[in-house]
Amino acid sequence: MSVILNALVDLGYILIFPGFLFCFLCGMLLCGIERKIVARMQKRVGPPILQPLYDFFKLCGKETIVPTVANKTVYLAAPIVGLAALVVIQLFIPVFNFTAFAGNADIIVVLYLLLIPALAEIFGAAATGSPFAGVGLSREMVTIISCELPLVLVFLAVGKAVGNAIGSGVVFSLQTIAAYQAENGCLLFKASMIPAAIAFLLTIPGETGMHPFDAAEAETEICEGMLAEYSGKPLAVYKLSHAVKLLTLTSLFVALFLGGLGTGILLVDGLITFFFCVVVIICVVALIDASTARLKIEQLFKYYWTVVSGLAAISLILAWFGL
Amino acid sequence: MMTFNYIASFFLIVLGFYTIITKFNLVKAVIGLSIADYGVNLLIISIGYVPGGTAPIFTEGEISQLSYFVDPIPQALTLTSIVIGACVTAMSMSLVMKLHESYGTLDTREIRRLHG
Amino acid sequence: MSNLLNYIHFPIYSVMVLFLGAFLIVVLGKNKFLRHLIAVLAAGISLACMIALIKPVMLNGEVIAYWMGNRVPAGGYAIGIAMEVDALSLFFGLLISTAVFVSCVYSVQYMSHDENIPQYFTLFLMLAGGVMGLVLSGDIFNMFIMVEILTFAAVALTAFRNKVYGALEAAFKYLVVGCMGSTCILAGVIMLYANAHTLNFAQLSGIIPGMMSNNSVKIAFALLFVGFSTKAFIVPFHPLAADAHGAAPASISVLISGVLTKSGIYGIIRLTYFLFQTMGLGSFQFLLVFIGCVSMFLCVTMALAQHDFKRLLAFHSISQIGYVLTAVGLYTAIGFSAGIYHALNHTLFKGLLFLAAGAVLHETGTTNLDELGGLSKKMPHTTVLFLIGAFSISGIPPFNGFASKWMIYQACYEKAVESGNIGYVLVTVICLVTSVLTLASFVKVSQSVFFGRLPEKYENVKEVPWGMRLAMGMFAVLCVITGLFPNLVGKFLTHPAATAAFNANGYIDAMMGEGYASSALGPFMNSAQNVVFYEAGVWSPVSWLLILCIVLLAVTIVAVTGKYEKVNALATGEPDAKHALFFSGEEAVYSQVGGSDLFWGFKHNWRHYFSFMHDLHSGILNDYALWAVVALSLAMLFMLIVL
Amino acid sequence: MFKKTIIESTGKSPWLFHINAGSCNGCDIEIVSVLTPRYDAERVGFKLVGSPRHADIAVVSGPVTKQSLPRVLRTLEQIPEPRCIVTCGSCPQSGNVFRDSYSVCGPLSKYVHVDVDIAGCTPKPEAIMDGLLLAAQILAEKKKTGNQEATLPNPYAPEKTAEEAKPAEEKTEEKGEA
Amino acid sequence: MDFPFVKQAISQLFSKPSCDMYPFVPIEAAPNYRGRIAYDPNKCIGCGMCVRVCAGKAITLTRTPAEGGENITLTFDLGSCTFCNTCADFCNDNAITLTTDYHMIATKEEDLIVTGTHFKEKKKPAPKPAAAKPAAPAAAATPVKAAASDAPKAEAAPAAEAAPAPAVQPRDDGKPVNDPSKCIYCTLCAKKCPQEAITVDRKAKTWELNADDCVGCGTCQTACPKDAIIM
Repeated sequence: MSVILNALVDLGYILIFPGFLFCFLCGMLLCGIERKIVARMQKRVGPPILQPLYDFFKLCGKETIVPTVANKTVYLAAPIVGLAALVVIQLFIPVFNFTAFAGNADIIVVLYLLLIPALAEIFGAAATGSPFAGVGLSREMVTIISCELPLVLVFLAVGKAVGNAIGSGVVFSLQTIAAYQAENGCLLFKASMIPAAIAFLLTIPGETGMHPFDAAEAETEICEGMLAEYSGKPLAVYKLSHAVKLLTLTSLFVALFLGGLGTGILLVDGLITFFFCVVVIICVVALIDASTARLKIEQLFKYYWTVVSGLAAISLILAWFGL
Repeated sequence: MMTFNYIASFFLIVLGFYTIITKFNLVKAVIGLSIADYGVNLLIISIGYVPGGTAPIFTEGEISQLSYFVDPIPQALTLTSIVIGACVTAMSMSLVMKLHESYGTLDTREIRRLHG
Repeated sequence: MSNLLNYIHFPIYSVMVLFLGAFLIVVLGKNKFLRHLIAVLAAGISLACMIALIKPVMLNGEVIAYWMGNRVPAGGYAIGIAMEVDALSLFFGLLISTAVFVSCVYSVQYMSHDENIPQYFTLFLMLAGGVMGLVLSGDIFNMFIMVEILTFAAVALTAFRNKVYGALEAAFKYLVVGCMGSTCILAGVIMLYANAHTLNFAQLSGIIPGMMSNNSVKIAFALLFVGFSTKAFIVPFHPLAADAHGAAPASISVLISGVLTKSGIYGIIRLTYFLFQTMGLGSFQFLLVFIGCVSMFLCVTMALAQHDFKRLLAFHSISQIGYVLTAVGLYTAIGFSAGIYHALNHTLFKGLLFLAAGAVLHETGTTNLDELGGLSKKMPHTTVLFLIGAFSISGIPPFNGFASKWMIYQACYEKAVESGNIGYVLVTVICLVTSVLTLASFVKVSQSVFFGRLPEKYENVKEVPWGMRLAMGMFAVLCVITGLFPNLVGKFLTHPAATAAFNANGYIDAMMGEGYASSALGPFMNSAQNVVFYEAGVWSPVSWLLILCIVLLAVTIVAVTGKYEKVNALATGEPDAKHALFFSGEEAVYSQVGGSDLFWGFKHNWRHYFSFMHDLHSGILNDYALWAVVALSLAMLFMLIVL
Repeated sequence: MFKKTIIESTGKSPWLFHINAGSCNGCDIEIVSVLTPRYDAERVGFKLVGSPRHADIAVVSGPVTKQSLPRVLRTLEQIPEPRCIVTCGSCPQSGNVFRDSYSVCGPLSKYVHVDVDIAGCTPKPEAIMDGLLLAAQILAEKKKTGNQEATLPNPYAPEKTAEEAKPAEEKTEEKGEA
Repeated sequence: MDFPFVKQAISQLFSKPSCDMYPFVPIEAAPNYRGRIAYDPNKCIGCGMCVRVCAGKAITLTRTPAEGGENITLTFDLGSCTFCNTCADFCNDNAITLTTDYHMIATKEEDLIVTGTHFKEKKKPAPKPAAAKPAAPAAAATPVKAAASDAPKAEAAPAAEAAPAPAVQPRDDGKPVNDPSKCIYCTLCAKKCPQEAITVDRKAKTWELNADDCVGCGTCQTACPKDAIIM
């Protein structure tokens, strides 16, 4: 009997709370808020908050044109695989010491799972065979490489800082990080963690392909880059996975750096996390989006591998010497 | 007395490697290779030397007093090493002939299609 | 008759079957069916012997000591030639025989285009026998002989298709530098014999550690170390591998990258962990880890700049060997088991990738990345299998690359924390960045070969024959299994091998009789490492099944939202324009974005590095020989100073 | 399952794709100015997209020249249904001053069913906004009825008075709610 | 990489957005904005000047004979109009005005058509001068025309004095008269006449005027290279 119950509860986690429905709604909401804030920063009224939802359903209603040259199966399967991986990451991220699937909620697993959505987009673009998509995927891959170094340094720094405090050498499991933060306050207030937090925040726009770092899908230069040949439902799923990726990364930031502020009740914690995500979005992601122009791809790479990685390296060294 | 052999074998090995590195001709590289191989063979033999020892062959009825034998194992090793040296030379010369046939030259500086 | 089937004889069976097969093929080679039967049978029996040995050696921890001609050691001196199979050599034996068997099945149909095939299979089985002999032998001179055999066979097979663009040149360079390496090994073996007057590996590892202060032993160690690293194609010798793979037929590239490099690594492990037991020294661990990191990073960046599919894969196999060496060099329990687990995974996914490259070569006749494109429509199975290999090598979670890379990062970082110096953190960062660069180069390959636009001249490309796909399927299935169940692989393969690696005494006692090790080693007794294996960071397949059910869920959600009935409006007289590619209005002409015009951002930032690297690999034989000699002298210097 | 929401959202998030069929760029800058803060078409869901595959409404400007005709038609063909075609400025509707030139292929409506015409030699951004809103509603109508030729009564059409001579009085106040 | 506009972005976030919410808040165009064309058929005299000057050829004038006169209808196709206001300037009876209504959206063709017709009394074909003209519209038309034609006559007249005593007397109803001495019968005036009222035969060297069609616009006079036409 308890096995069935467990299975049901697990299914509930997958479908409802940290799983699909939560990601779908909160991701769209977050994306809507972000677009509205960017518009307000440009003295525009900006679209209604639910605009991404309208976009999603409109795209669902549109006809899907698969180019004759494209490889049909990969063309249709790629967006769904990307979305699935994102939802799995969301399940691993703890919401103030509650994690749906704690078994192996490990930073390195999250780091590698973050690769799958980007890869899904790349192979989707490759399958279409359009030259715009080719250029787009080459730029997306360079963006992934450039975002990888800072992410690695940040995760190692966090692992080391928590490891020092707990004394068990190194900690990679997100659950122990959340538990540590539950007792003695969120990690952000430690001296060594501030540069890491900044570095992670600067990586979020790069990882999700937001404005200044969206050389991969620059609609002016290479006609929507990787998604040039996508229309209808696959495009809707890609737009959805963009939104969910934004949610995943910000909730990862909240889990890593703003850990200890949860109350324990699942729903309230969820709302608090979402509130923090919105605050992060407003004061960082939207601000960068509204006030900068698009970077060329090699400037993006140089920027990430010098400035942002430098910040993360500083925090790693500080964490190493026990701050 | 053995030190002279060791110095000689060391010198041969270094000479072999020197020819491979500096000479831009394939055949000279093969020659260098075999010189290094002979150096090692000399080293093997000179290690097995026991002063005053005789050839390690048992003949009927002669083992009266406990006469010393020269250590037989390095000799066996040298045999195999010589055979291997011969095979190396044979194969590399066949390759050099094919290279000359298809590239038209023996100069290592020209034979560099696979680079970068 | 019954004791003939006793498992004690299996090591010699697996080696002899291969050499016997080689001989039979020379005799009966003309008949096509018979030749293929003998080849596959030989490889199959050798694999069967290895699998049969798992139970006694791996699970019961027994070490098989097999004296040729039953010359048991007399008076504490090992006279005869011995074969010793402990968990570590069985692990490598299994790895090698699997790769050999699959490659044999593949080459049956792959070589159908070529002529004088009997010679190919003779050399193939000689190469396999040489490597099996090297891994299973317990006598150091016997190891040297096997190294010579496999070098000859590999050189001959590289030059097998001597019309291929650089085959002869690659074979010659491989032969010259390879024989320089073998000469070093021979000199090293002889110097050991001069000191210990025995050639038996176990007895040597009992005596030599005690005499480490003696200079000639240090030089012997340097010679052997450099000799085996030429076989493993580590950094100073990696251009050999790059040229050899580029030119050799695909099934041989599988062997060179999957098997030869592993034999080199096996040699180095035997040297450092058993024969000279110097791994305890911090500086020696630094040497191995440093070489591993340099070869890892240098070869992956070189791979990104390649234009040829197989040369790119060759550079990748050296960078993965860098991973294995780094993990092995950590000298921690989890590090070693992560290292050999990655070696196993590397043989599997690298074999798969080379077979895929062979399939592309077999169908289109070229592996130049700039000319190919869009093959996924014509060769769907090969594309799927290639993708499994590509995902495994770049460490995407459900596949096997991820499991071993994860353990390597865990080991690296724990070593950093435990030893307290920050260098190992840098190592972890290099590992992770290299893994992303590997992913980048495989995205490049998949875009320029399998996806993108199909050029006209490959219109009539068909799928490869079933035999080749079967072989690739075997590798792919193994990749997925070892990826999904790391704990099973750990329990059966990697942990027994790691425990075997750490107790050298068990190895010595098994050969030379009880208590020999403690008496001989006495003062230098290095306590067997407390080999504790915790399932640190092992990826449980439950989460993988999680992804599967979510994928199905996502599909239903998206499929159900609103059926759209087909309406073909807007007859603008351009019927096929609707499904043609968007070319901002123009006619959709053929334009493939692939090969060398990808990752401009990355290459532009590192252009000085890439141009320097391009000139460094000049392709001139003298340069490679110079690097070998410089490496040898540096190794000698290092040994003399450090030990 | 989400039939109603899809139809509703089709009207609420129309994505534009601008095609320049030889225009003098007067209308082009006007179309882009509709997205600037002063007029901000984004607040009703408009977004300029880079590829016809993503687009719902194609905004064509410029007299369809001989050179651009095949390209315009091919791009229009690549827009997935339901789609609307809006001509901005009087050039696409009649060729304006370039009407009889040897290189102008005449009004767009000769080749394709045009949903909404926005007249004016450089129509005012508000006029473009009206046109686009009307196109968005037509889009929703097409999605609902499923036929591609669906159209809505035009709220801005001048009132047809009975007798000819009486001058056209001020048109009815527009009731276009978004 | 610096962030140049961060200060503005933050300050603008809290200030009021500068959109004028168009569809909900109706906005009037600028006072003299040239929008939709309003055509007053009564004022129009059907001279066809606007048709000639319209750059976009948006205006078409059709005459349909009706009993006792003809109906002149003018159609303005806003779809091909450049809103340059030249037709309003040239129309000396200001029958055409461009209003400030900018909502020119059309889903059907005729949404952009502005038409207007007026009935024009046709004179009896008697050669008598037009003194006995009926109803006001015609009268209203002539003084204007007269004013329009005074100017050309005035400047044509001095030229006439300079020449020897004119054998030809200008007609009093302002219609053009040909001076056979100067005329070289190049048929230019016939071509230019909007109403095709003049027929010239080069071989027979004859020039006659169809008084009814002629509206006295003076184009033939301006077109004549030899100033042979006097009005």
